Amino acid sequence: MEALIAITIGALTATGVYLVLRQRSFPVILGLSFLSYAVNVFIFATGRVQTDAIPIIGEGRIYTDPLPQALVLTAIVISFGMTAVIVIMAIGGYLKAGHDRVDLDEDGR
Amino acid sequence: MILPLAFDFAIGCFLVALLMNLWRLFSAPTITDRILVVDTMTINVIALVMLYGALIETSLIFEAALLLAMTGFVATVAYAKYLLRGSIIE
Amino acid sequence: MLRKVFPHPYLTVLLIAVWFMLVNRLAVGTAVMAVILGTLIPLVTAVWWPKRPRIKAPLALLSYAALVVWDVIVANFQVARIVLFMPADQIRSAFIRVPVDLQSREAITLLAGTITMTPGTLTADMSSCGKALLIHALHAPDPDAVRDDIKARYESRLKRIFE
Amino acid sequence: MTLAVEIIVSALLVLGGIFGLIGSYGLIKLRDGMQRLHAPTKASTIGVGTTLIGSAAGKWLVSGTGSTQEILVVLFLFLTAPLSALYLAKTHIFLNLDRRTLPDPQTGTSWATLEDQPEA
Amino acid sequence: MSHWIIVPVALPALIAAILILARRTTITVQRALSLAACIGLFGVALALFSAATTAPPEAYHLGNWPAPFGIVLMLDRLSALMVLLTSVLALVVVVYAIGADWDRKGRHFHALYQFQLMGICGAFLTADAFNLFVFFEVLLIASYGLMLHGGGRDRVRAGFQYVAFNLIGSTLFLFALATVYSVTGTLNMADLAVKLPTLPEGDMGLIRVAAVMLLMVFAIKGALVPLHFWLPGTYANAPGVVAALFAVMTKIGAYASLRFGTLVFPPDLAATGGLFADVLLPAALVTLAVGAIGVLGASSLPRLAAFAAIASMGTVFVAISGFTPATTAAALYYMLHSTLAGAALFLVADMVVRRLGDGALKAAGPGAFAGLLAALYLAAAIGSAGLPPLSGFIGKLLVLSAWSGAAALVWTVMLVATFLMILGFARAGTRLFWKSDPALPTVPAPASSEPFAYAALIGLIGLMAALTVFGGPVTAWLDATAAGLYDPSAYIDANRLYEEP
Amino acid sequence: MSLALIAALPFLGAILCSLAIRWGRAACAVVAGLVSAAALSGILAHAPGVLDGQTVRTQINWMPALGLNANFMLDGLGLLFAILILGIGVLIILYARFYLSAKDPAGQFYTYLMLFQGAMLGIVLSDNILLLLIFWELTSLSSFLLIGYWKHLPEGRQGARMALAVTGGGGLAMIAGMLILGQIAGSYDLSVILTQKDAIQASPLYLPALILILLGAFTKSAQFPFHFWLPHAMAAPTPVSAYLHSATMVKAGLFVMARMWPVLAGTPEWFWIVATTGLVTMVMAAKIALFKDDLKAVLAFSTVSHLGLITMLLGFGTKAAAIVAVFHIINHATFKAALFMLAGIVDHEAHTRSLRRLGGLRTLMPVTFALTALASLSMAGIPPLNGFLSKEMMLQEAAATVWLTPWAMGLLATAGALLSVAYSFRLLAHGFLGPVRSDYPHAPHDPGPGLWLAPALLVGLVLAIGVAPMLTAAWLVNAAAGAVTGTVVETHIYLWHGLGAAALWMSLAAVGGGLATLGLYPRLRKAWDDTPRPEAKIVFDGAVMALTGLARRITDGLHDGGFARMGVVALAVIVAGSAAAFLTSSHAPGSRTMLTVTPAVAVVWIVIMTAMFAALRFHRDRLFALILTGIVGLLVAVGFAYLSAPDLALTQLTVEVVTVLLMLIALNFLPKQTPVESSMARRLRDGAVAAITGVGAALLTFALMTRDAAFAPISAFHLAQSKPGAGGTNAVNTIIVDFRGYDTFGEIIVLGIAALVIFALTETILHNRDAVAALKREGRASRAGDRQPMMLAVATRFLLPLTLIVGAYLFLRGHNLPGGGFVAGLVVAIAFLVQFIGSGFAWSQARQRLDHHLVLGAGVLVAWVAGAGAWAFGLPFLTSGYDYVTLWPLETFELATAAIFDLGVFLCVAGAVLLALASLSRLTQAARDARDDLPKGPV
Ligand code: NA
Ligand code: NA
Repeated sequence: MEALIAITIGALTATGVYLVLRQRSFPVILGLSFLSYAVNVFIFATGRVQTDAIPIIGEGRIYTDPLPQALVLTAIVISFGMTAVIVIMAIGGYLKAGHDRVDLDEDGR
Repeated sequence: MILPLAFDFAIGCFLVALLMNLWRLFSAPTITDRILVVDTMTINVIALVMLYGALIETSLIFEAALLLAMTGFVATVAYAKYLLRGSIIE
Repeated sequence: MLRKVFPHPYLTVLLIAVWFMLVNRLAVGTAVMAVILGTLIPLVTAVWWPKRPRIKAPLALLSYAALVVWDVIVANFQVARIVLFMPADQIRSAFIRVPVDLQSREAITLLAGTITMTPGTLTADMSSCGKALLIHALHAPDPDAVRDDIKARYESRLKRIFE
Repeated sequence: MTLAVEIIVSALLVLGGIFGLIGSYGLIKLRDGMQRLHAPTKASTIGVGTTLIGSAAGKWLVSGTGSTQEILVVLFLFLTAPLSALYLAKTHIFLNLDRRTLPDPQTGTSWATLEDQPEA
Repeated sequence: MSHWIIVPVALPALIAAILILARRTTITVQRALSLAACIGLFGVALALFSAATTAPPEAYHLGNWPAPFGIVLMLDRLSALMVLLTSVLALVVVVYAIGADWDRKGRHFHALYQFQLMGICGAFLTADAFNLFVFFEVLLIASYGLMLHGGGRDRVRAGFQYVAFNLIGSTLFLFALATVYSVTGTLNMADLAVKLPTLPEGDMGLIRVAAVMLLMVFAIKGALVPLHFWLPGTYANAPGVVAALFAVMTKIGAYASLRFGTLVFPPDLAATGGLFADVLLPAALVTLAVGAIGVLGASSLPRLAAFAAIASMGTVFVAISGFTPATTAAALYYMLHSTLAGAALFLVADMVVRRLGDGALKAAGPGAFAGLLAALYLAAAIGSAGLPPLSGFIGKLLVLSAWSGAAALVWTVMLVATFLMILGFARAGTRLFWKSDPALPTVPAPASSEPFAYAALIGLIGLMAALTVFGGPVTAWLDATAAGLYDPSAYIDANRLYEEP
Repeated sequence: MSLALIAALPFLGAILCSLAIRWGRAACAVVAGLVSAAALSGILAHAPGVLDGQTVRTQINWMPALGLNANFMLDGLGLLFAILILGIGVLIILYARFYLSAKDPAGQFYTYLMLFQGAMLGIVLSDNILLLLIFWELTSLSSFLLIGYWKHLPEGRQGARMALAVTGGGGLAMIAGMLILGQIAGSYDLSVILTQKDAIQASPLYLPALILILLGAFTKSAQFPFHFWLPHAMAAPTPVSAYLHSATMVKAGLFVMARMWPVLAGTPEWFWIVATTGLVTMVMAAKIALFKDDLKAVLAFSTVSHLGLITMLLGFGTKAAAIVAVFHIINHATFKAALFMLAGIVDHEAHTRSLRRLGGLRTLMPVTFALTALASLSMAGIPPLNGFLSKEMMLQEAAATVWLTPWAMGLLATAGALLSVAYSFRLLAHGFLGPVRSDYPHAPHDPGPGLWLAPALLVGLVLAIGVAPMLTAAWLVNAAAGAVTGTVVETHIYLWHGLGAAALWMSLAAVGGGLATLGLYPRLRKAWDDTPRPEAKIVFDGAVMALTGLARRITDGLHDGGFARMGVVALAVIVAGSAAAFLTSSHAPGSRTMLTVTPAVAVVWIVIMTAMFAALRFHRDRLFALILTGIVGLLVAVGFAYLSAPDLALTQLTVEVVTVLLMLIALNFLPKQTPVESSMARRLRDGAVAAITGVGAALLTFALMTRDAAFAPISAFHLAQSKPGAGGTNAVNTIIVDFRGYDTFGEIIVLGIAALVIFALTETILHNRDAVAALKREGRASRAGDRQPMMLAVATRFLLPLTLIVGAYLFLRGHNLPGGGFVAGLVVAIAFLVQFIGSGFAWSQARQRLDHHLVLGAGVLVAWVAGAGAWAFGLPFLTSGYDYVTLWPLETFELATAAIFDLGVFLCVAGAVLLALASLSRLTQAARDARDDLPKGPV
């Protein structure tokens, strides 16, 4: 299981990185989404995983570490806010420039 | 006695269904089909989640199933509306 | 007065029921909360449901629901048979036009939904005026029969409930 | 728990699983886009419904506590399935279908999906 | 327990919330609120500063949970200093923004501004590694809004890169924090400082990975080459007034490097040892060089200011990478200075851009500039290049003298970079302010004399002068601060780890 | 008067001058003059003591930690320079009053001049080398302003930049040198350093320090090969040239050499570097001066040459030579300042300074001629003028010095003197003698005394020192030379040393040779003009241009605005850095037992991996890529649910669907396909970077997951205290709203800010004409009919209350079971979004009674109040309390203040999500709107 999760995180990261390195805003945003999946799962996973150990007191005998979960919650929310902002920026940039390339040209850089 | 077997069978069915969905996702001739596949996938996943919840005897992941149903519906409608009208909110 | 407090009494009842199902625990606290929410939510959302339907025959609605559930269960086996055993080239699909006599938007919606949920047929579209439904039947060697069946079995009942 | 009840519950689970499978299989087997719409909106929904009711019953049998939450999920799925199907059908009609294959609505208006939009 | 420690976070948050609710009120009301908040923040920062000067470090246990289980804010000399610096800059910049009417050019300027301050102050005050991430995000997202404020030709597209790159940085930050937690089981910085020296050898490799990743995160914030690529486009395209406020944002990267490099991963820690220093010094030298070359090669005043900001971060990091009390004190002095100088330069650039429509380094039409603006440019340039009589020179002397010893390379790079910057600033200034092109139409006199904007700018210059004149007490204060960083026992004790608060 | 005050006076004067301009040019000049005079009198008041061998000191501790203190001292050397700086300063101020034209901004001039004067005075009065460095760089800066004073002249700007580059650059080298020196000596105070000769000269860092300090001195004093800036600084107004290039700026380098002479001089290194540089400069510059036509250029190169002479003398390292150097500093200042001013008068009157256009001024400008003649003759070293005295002494010292061979130094020194004679005579002959011409640009005649008074006074000194050196100058030379050499100096200066003196013959040879040279001038000039030489300005400009161009290319090349470059570099650095950090340390593999993989897990894993690779493969089809991303997100949520994290699953699901809505809205305005535009090489590069990063992440994950934490995780406390401490059984929720509620406070503010940013940017877009036009183009795409299908519209009537009750459910139970304010807020937001989709934006907005801003702001406020409420109980921010309440007929239930905080979270999230999506939807409205007016309604 751990190996599968590690591979998944690796693949999510690689997918995210590859898409982030594309030249248009939309794939970059998708790439960032993948990166945020990757890191969310990473935070979660590095708290070690357990099945049937929901950290709700009284529900079981063992509880998985709740702290990484709380951290992931924060991370999910924050990355959602960031995604929302970058999405509107992609729209604004496209409407103003007439193209959706992410590289800045001579004037803008 | 037979109940665990039945659980396993049901889970197995939905897993196979999920793999079929995966196959169809890529062989789908149109984007409409793809959305349909995703919708179906969501339904199958709901079944799996609820079966797993019953198996570990917890009601704590019921909300997940409920929200899966809700978000799956919203997403399907949104994808379709996007294809129909471009803007999903107008 | 009562109308102002309970703009949608059926909705209130439904919400109370849903609350109990959600909480999954019979207790006084649950009931209190259910009543509070069952009252508050319809109040808050009243503006989003401006012309609420009048249900003339609530009991008929229940029997309609039972009918549909039954149809869904039974007819599902037909679809299963078609999908599993009928060779693809023998499936006779058809688009069927179903004229609608219902007036209430809620009733039309319910009809369309019923058509979809009962196996073999699916509401694919509606005319822009709302006077006809476009139905797709998975396997309908006799489209007219399907149309008549829908009108007789569902539409007439709905008409009694809503109009 | 009596064997009979266990058998019924098991049967529900098995049936649900089969219906779920049929829904997804139909997606692959059926040739026409409109036909494919039928399979999951019905079979899968029914499949998941049967399964959930079965598992709720199973849970009740095992732990003695009843659960109504599964029913809610099923209700929600039943409520939304026709809407998803309608939207997908409209998309299919708009994007993939030859409009001449459709019957005329005979209401003096066109099918809503194919209606010409004034602002377009 | 002093509740004042939370006020630099709570006050801007409250005012921002009120500003959101009061968004339909007149601009005057919004300005009054925002200005009052900045003045209040300054007052509180001053009080905290004096408290930190006279008393040992103090902890604020949020939610009244014992450390390390809850989140702890720490007021020590360093955090008090950074909050004070932030509040001073905030006050100056808000006056400028009001004076130059910047806040009218888009929506929610003041709310975003206050949130920005909240984020910055929160980052300086927190003693919890994950909470640092949260406040990084607060300040970043507010900075996105401010950066986009008022629209602009390439602003949105430059902003996209800024956001996207910072999202990569945030992802990295999370990877690092999760690694830290996974290895040590804690997030409190003091707790980490206590635990890491006893870390089993088998875990050292992983904690080193975390340390490097954290350092990279801070390097991104601090615009350290080669993680600086986001800065030129962002700062050059941001509204000048916002870029001026951003002068303190890069310092957060420097601050965090310093904090982690002395508290969590101090030079004598077995696991990481000289890791921070080894990574930072070469990167800082290259940063300084890249910044200085950029100043010389810049084609517009905002871009020049952006590269000057990079160069200043290079200098700051050169000093930080020494990781001795002397170099640290020099780093702190230079941080203070370069924040003021950078802000001044961006404000001058903003004045020029608003006067001419762009800041291209070419002759303008007759009548473009009054003597005052040229004089202010001169002062800002002197400050940025590090020439006397402003504080940059003192700062450079401090860094150079603290880096004595095996420092030939450091000295060479710093002095050559200064030389290039002198050339660059002189070239830019003579082209822009001395040369005028009679073939161009006369630039009409500005509609408003903008007394507040000029007052803000002159205030910044005055602060740099004050930093010079009062260099004695300032350096003495900073020496004590730096000494405290290398003896963090008081800081750790103040956390009262594992005790009931 | 305290030395610090004296040093401050000129700066005070600068401020006064900038203020006094409103009372007129004269007022400025008077202020500047009075301040200079006051400073001079302050210095002179100390003179008796200093001449007695005392050193006056003022010490102010400034930055003791750095060793930078405002310590001033006045010794003989300082006295000499201070008198020169202030005395000539007063004369220049007088002269400039009449020289500058009405349209020159006099206020600026005097301000800059006083700044410069202050900087110079600071250098010579500093008792601390760091303080000296400050003043040193200030001279560079203020001279930059003075040289570029006539901003409209390109030569002025270029000259100023060149001077700044060379002298400022040299100053930077000097900083390094001085710092080394101070560190060898253990102090930056001159009074300490000057006692450390042995330590300094024995240090291995002596040579670097020497070279660096000399770089500063040579550049400032325009020594070869840094001499080229000085002639170009002549673009400055003549008073500036007269001041900077006779008495002050260029002498600063000499001052430092003289100042450091006691500890730096006397070594072979010093001798070879300094004497040689001085010698070469002297001869070479004199030769160039001979062939310049511009009066000021002649004077400029002459200055360089004389500075070389003095440098050479200092380089000899002998006491006698040092005395001569000091003496010549005085002499050169007097005649050269006078000559510059006189050249300015000629320029002022004839409107030209070219020797080719002048001639015959002798009769037209007799006063000017007389003064020029005396000063020039002094420059040429003709008795009985002061230039003669020091030149004789110089030749004497040169003759006695062994440089390569016993006679080479003498010969070359004589050559320098010869050339000096030649250009001095040429200046007189070609400028003033000869026939009167008819083609001057402006009819020249003697100006009023305002202009010639200052040079006349100086020429008077030239004569007086020449005739009675012992009376007029020896005391000052003694004091200064005493300070330089650190010994008591009793010099004896005579006009006549007797026939046995080698200098006499060398002098005679120089004069004779000089006259002969002048006789041969036309031929020599032709040869000079025919010889190609590198023009210093062109070389320098070329170098600066090349440097600037290179800087531009490097800068623009590095920062080309490419985003992928940033990413690739950053990722490469991150991965390489992490790998290096890992590989240079020890690592023990973990030993946790791993979970087994069930078939269900395997299947879900296959689906997730396939979807991911498909997203890579099909990313150009944006909608499909979005769908695939959604599948990954969905399955990640399922994974969370499976691995005991229901709260995460709920959050991930709801966030996911809102993100999908957001992305669909965005995709509507963006291109639907991504074109193929990356080269295969680039794709391979990106793929490699991606793969390596992914492998790194996977390895790190695996290493971490298979081991336990080295120390007991703090979350044990959270689990233990969740119920008794925070009053909730859901440990994740109690962490979110209580243990780490402060994180959540920050997090909801992030979300709130995001919404504000989106709102603000939408407004900006909607107010941008181009953007709105583009929106309308996008809005004209072909669309299906049926904007709001009846079925959905009706269903949403029903779905809204149903979803709201689910939201309420999730909110109320969150503290104890999965759920909470965040998820509830999202669910409620989704409920309203479904209304937007089903019933239309306008319809829904019209029914929205609460402004989204209001909800958002109220949320932040509620969370804030929940946090700050604890203050009322003297508890820290966000301290929560809870209690159990029994209220018949209900069961005992719990009331927690954390719920108020959670309510804030709920409101903030719902408000933010709705504000964000409503803002985006307004773009759609604008796209549809045929008219230009913006959609109204509460947002
Ligand atoms: Na569905
Ligand atoms: Na049907």
